[in-house]
Amino acid sequence: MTQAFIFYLLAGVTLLSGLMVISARNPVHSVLWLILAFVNAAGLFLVIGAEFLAMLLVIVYVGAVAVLFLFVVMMLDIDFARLRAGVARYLPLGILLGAVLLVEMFLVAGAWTSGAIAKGVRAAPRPEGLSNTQAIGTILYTDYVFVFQAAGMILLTAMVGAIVLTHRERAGVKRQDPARQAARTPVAAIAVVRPQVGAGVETGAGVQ
Amino acid sequence: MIGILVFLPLLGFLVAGIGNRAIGNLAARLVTTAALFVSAALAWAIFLAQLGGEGAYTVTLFEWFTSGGLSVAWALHVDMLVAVMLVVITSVSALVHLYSWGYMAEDPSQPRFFAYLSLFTFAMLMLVTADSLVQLFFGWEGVGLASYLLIGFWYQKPSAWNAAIKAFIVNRVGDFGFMLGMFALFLVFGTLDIGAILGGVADRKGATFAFLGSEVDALTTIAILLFIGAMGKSAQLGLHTWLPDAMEGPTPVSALIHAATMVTAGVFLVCRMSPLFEAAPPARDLVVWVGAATALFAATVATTQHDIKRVIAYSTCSQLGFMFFAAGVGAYGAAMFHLFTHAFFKALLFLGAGSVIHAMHHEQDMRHYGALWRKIPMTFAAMVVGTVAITGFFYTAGYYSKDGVLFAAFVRGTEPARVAFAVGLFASFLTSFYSWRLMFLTFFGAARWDAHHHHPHESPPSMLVPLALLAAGALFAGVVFHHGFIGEEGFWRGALVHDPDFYHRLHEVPALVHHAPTIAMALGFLIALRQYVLKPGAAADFVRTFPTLHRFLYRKWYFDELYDALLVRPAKRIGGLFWKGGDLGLIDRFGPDGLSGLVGEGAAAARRFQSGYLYVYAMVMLVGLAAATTWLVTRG
Amino acid sequence: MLSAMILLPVAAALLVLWLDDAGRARLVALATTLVLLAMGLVLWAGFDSTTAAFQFTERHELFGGLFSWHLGIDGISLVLILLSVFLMPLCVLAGWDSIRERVPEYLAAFLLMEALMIGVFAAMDILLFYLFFEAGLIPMYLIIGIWGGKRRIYASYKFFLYTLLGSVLMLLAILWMIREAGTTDIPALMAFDFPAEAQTWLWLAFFASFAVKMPMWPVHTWLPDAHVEAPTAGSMILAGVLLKMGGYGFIRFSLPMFPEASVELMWLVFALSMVAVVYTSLVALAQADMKKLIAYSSVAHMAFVTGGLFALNTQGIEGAMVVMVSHGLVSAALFFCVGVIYDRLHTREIDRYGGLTANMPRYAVFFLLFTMASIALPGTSGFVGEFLALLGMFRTSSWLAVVMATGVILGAGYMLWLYGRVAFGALDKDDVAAMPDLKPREWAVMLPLAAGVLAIGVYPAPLLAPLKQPVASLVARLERAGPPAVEVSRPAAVAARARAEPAS
Amino acid sequence: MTLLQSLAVGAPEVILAGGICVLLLVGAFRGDRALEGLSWASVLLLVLAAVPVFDQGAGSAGAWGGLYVADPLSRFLKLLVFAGSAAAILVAVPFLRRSGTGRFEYPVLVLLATLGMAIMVSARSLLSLYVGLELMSLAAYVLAAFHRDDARSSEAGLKYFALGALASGLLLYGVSLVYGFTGSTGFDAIRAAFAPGTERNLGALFGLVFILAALAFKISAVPFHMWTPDVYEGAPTPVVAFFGTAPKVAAMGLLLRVLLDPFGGMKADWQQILVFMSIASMALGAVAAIAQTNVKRLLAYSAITNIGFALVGLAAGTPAGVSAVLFYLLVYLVMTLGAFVCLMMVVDGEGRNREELSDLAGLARTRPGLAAALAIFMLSLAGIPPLFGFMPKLAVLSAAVEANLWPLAVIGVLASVVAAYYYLRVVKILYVDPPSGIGFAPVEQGVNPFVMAAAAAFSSPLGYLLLGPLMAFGAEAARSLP
Amino acid sequence: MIGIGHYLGVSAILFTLGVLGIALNRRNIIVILMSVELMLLAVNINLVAFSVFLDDMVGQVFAMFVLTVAAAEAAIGLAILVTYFRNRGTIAVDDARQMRG
Repeated sequence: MTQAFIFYLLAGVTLLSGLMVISARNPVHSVLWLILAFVNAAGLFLVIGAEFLAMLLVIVYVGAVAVLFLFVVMMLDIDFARLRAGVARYLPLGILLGAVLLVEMFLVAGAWTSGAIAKGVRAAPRPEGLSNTQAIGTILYTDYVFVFQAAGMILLTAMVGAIVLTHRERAGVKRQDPARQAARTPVAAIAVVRPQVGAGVETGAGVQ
Repeated sequence: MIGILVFLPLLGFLVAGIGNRAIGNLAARLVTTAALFVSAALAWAIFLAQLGGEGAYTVTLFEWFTSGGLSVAWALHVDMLVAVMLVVITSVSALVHLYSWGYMAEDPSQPRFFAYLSLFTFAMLMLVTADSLVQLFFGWEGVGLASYLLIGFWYQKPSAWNAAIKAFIVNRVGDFGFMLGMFALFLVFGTLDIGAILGGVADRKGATFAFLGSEVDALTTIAILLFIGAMGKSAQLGLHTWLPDAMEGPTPVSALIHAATMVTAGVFLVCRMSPLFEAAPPARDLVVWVGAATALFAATVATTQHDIKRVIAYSTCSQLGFMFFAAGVGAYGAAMFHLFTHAFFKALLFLGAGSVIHAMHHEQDMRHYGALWRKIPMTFAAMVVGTVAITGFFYTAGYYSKDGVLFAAFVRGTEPARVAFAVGLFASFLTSFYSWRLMFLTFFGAARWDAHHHHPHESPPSMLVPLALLAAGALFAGVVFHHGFIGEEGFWRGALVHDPDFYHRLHEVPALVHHAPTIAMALGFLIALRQYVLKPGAAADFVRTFPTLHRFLYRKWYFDELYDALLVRPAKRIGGLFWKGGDLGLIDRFGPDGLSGLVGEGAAAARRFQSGYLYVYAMVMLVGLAAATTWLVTRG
Repeated sequence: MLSAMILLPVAAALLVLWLDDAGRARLVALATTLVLLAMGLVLWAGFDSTTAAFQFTERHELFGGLFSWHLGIDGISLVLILLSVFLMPLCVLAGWDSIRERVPEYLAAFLLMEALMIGVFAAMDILLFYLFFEAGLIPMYLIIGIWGGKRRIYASYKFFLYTLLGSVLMLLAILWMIREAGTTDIPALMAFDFPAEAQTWLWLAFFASFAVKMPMWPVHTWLPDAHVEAPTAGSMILAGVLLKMGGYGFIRFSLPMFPEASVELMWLVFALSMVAVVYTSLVALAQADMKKLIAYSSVAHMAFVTGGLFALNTQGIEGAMVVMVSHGLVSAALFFCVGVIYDRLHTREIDRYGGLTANMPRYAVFFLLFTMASIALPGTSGFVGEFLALLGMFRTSSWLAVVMATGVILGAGYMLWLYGRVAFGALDKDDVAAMPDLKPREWAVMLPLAAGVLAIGVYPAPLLAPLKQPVASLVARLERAGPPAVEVSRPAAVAARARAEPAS
Repeated sequence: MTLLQSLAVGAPEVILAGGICVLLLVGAFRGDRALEGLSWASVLLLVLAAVPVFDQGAGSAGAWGGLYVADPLSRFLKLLVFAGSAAAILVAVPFLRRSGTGRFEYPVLVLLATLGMAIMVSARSLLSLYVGLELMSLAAYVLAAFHRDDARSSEAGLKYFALGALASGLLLYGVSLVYGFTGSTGFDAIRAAFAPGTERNLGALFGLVFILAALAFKISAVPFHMWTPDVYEGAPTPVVAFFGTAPKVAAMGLLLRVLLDPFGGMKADWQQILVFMSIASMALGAVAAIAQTNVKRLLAYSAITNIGFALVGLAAGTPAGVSAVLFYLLVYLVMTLGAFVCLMMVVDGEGRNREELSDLAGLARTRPGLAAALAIFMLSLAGIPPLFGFMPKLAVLSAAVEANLWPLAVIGVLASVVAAYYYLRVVKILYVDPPSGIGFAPVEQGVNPFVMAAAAAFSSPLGYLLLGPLMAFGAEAARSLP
Repeated sequence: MIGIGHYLGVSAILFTLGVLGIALNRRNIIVILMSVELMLLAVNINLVAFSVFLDDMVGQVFAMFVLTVAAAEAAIGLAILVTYFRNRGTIAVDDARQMRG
């Protein structure tokens, strides 16, 4: 009973937050609603017994992703007044589509039984006696090391991508370059000029 | 010999045609005329040999084409019938060539003219010597081509080339029947060799085949189809409209082609295929009807025309009608005889008319003639000979041949034959009337020409010699040959259906019948004399009294107008309609252009739909997804 | 030999492009086409007319077994190849002076066309055939599009897409046939008995392609546009050879491979042919543009081909073949005739001309000859073909022959009217009067065409000889499908029936 | 299976991954000057990675605990992908330099995407499939926005990303359903769940549709194609050249594998969907391209049409169909690459790339070789005989006819006629129209003309000479699918 | 114990919300990115629920990778967004239609 109450509470808040994420006018609010949704979803994971993922969700999502969102929203300095509170022209169509999909997904989900699935097909049955975290840990670096490495490449891609797209060397900003400083020699720095009498010296001639 | 005869004119054509201006007028004239005279001599030799009983023979040159069961060769066939035609063709042609030396003397393109004349002669010779219907058709179309070229010789005149086109196309209508006739012949006989066909006729009496949805008698159908071809070439009623217009060509052409030779090709065809026609009585009846109708129609029209050549042209048309109904009643010999004599006196009349025209500087309207007999006496004499011959004055050629035709119709005695006899008689009367009308208007009465502009002068000898020779023919051909052509002995030797008994009965007609043609001729002469010489103005009174009748006749029974309204103009209008309305308005509009327009609109719509809005794109994806899932769920 | 005939012009085309010099390009192109003509004559000389089998066959498995480079000719192919190689040097000559822009590309396109035409007629593999058949569209598209007249863009698209649309359906049919018969070999497919119900569909698919190519009414409307806009030589080759590919297709595929369907659907071909003859002849009468008129006349003539082919008897098919060859020469010649005066006055409007006999007599003679050949005057090539075709049609259906024969009348009408308005009449226009007569180059084009037209008209035996055996075996094959024919009831039979009827 | 064995079987990916890290380091130190060097090094790396692919023979070997397989299909696709990527890296250099985006990350990102594709085509589990697909996609998003100072490029990246993320959401949801309803993410287990005789598993089918939608997005099949024209137009041309080739091949190959291997038992259910997508793609691509004025947009619609054609073979679902699709991909890759290389060589006197159709007017007079090549690619893409592009179309149509998919075949050929119009339009603009008056830069030196000429020769009738080996190659790969 | 249907239901609704967040949004591109996160969250709920009810760890491992990839995706998405904003000065969805047709 308690479990059911907690589930309904968490689920309700998750869904409500989700709705607010997409309907809030202010993106900052949206991010905050998103955080709330994640936290509640983490709660749902706890309820069902996936504590490792629950923690991961909070740490990765709330701690990193959502904050990243918030950071970007702030950084972009968006003129919120310009963001009209318009709903798409296709709202009725969209809602209809959503309803259709939802009904069908319910229909399908309602038909689920574990009975039809033989134990044998399971790739990684939950090891007896291990905690959720331990169970994940045992297979993550063994059976799924390939995927794990590939996920690493994905993160590398994300890193390279983010740098490529947003990192720029600003012209006019003076940076310190120790190597260059160290390599500087008097020969390179000074130019000895011997002008003819009366000819004078042009400014900067020979001087870098 | 026959080969040389046929191909000499071709040689002349090639020399004069290719040499053209390079070899000059004189060379062209000499070569072609010489070739023709040689041919004519050969033709007479062949004719005499046939008379002497040489019999029919065929010279095969080489294969033309074969396909399946059909095999056609180039071959030259000679028998009595062909020999007669050879004589007519080469003689008249040679004389016309000669005549043209003078008549065309001032024309700038004489080599072309002589080349055409020779080409025509060659084609005509190929026609008559044909051993297969296909080769006959070759000649048939060849003479059509030459006729087209010669009618349009003075191509600068729109009337000339329009007449040329008309001649060709009206002939094509006839050819349409001819070709279908050949196809049916091949279907029924499995060959197009004339000899083989005629030999097989007996075998196929009563055979039938499906034609245009109904089962028809084979031989009758074939005969009718072939006769349609003959109608076109011989200007029979319905398909006659081209012949008067053909007078746009130079007069020697009219004499050669549109009087003596080409137009008689239809008669020749019927005679050549006489066993076939004999086996198809309904077709023969049709021939009689058409021939009689033409004889009458053309004669009536001839009485009102003003153009001297048109009068003679209608006269020709009328005489061809005589020949046809002669053939139709089974008197093929009489038909050929009339053809033979007609060639002489009609060529004579045309050449005489040409001489008049030459004298009057190409004025052809008789209303501007008059009192010419003193100015051009030789021509006048020749014309008189021609006129007495055509009207059938005693012992002239026409006397024998026309009477033969009329008597044959009488003797045959079937219903169409009797009608034909009556009509023929009336037409004889009209013939006499219009022929003399022509003579009187041209040579007698007051001079209606402007003396300042016209200085009538007699023609040069090159023109008079042919006139003289033809006049001799017109006078004596009948007397000399009537025993042969419509006699009782074996003149034809099987070249056409010839029943000696039938001809024997010609001499036994009742006296009234026997004298009827003569009476008709005399009556015609007298009325003409009264109207145009004794009481000038009587003709005008007649016109005032019966204006409708006169206009009806003068406008040639409104055939041209009828065809124009029914066929020519609708064809062009329908053509335009099919083009603008059909091709452009329907097929293109709803076909390629319509489809491409539709695709273009689709493209524009697709472009609009690709609006750039992210949410539209997402929505489209969702629609696709929802459609797929829904399909899966509802599929069960 | 055949491979060489296909590859040589391709190589020459590349050479011409590489030379990139108008003068030398012309010489190379002319020399190449003449060599091909000589090779064609060698083929003819070495051809064995006593057999229906394919000759000069060669087969190379170049395409991984999917299909093969398989060439060979029978009499039908031979005749059409001869036509192609005969016309090509004349086409090169026809554009000798009048094409001044981008000459190497122009000649290369023509040389490619020649290779593809020979390929079409020599292919013994159905996919190879399709490749050549379709490939011809590209050079022709460029010829019309680049060197064409004012509306060339429209015309070239219409030409391309129309014909492509027809032939893609054929492609599907080909694929089905390959699946069913398990071979791409044309002789093997000709010997294969396709199930009767499938034949109908296959026949219709092939018909879609060939009917457009021919073209038959009502899918003919691309032709007038293409002809009018194409340069002279383009029209010549289009009318001379390309249209024949449709007829060739019928005779090579539709008839022998689907005989039952051909018999079943011959009424469709007949109906369309009859409509075409009357309809397009009347439309031709209404034209003010010379090329358009001749283009419409082509449609009418092609109706004789379809009618003759589907008469399904020897005369019909042989006649159709001769009509094709004859029309190849005559229409090419007529388009050249138009080109000659177009080069001088730059208009195709009939009414702008008149009286040309006076200042261009030699031209007028040739024009007359080809006009007469077009209206099938005996003694010219047109007659032999149309006569045989009509004779064949009459043996199958008198209605067909009667309606088609009206084309003979109407054809004379529009052609003579055209000729009259151009060559006859008073020479009262100064610019027309200033036009000079034929130049030597034009003579060089006119003379061979005229010789060909007359030679076939007077002595077509050498042309017909190679056709005999293939046509005979084709007719034998069609006999099995029981084609209808007009029966002649002989008297004995009539009598027998009369006796039998009262008894029953 | 030991780690060592897995490393050996998965050597191409291992080499790539290692190489990428090295190149990245080199790039980080050497900076953008290293672009050329890195590009060539990347090509070398791809060649190195291809060596084990060749080395593995004809058999089929699993690795990494059943997540990975090296079979003929994966080898075929990998070779294609590597070749496409190598070409996309090589031909890009001059363009990137001209447009001021000559950054060393370009080859690295392409390599990362290639690695993703390699993983993807060797996937034997939904998990590796997902990871590979995401690796490819993420790199692709970045590449689309690579020209970061160009608003169009950014917008392209944004759209691609947003819709791509939606697609991957769909994919994941589908994966989760399949996992839940079959109890596994491994292909063999999934296949077993659909063995003949088992009950129709609607949940898993549902999942399949979601997965199908995501993969259809990657190959830009209608109605999941909407991103394509915008991204093609906005993204830098070499990037589009890359998008149009390797990822399409990889995604299509993956689709083949997914549909025929794990979900092969549900053919009756997915076939109709594919037929619809195929028809819609062919028709829409053909029609919508007609009104385009930008060459890249035109090529986008061309891609949609051609993918529709490739789907014809897949919809047939027969071995012949699969081998036809593979053959199609191979030829399509070359033709598309060639077309883009041509486009990249259309540079005006000021060094700007010209990408409007009207800019190409009369190119045949000023740059005959380039125009000829572009015309060959266009006609080949249109599938007009005798160009080589006709052959793959023939192959897929043949497969459709054999499977009696007549509506598909008929609509396919009709669409190809409509499509022929716009391809011809390009040819018309090149050859018929009067020159646009743009002073074009002199003929480019370097590797691009060679790539162009080679691709043109391949797409021309000369390609037929390779027909046998290529078809055999495709058929061999097709045999690894049940 | 709460039945799996509940979890699947929550997941479905959340997923639909995410989808609609993308498909109906014409204001703000950032919200699109957040909607993607919602969808992935829904997927994760699904995976975890199935994993638990199937008594199988793969689902949770998968969910973990989904989280990882989602983080990378967010990073790249935001990077692109930043670039876009720098170029255009707006993040309104309606304005992102420079390319169309």
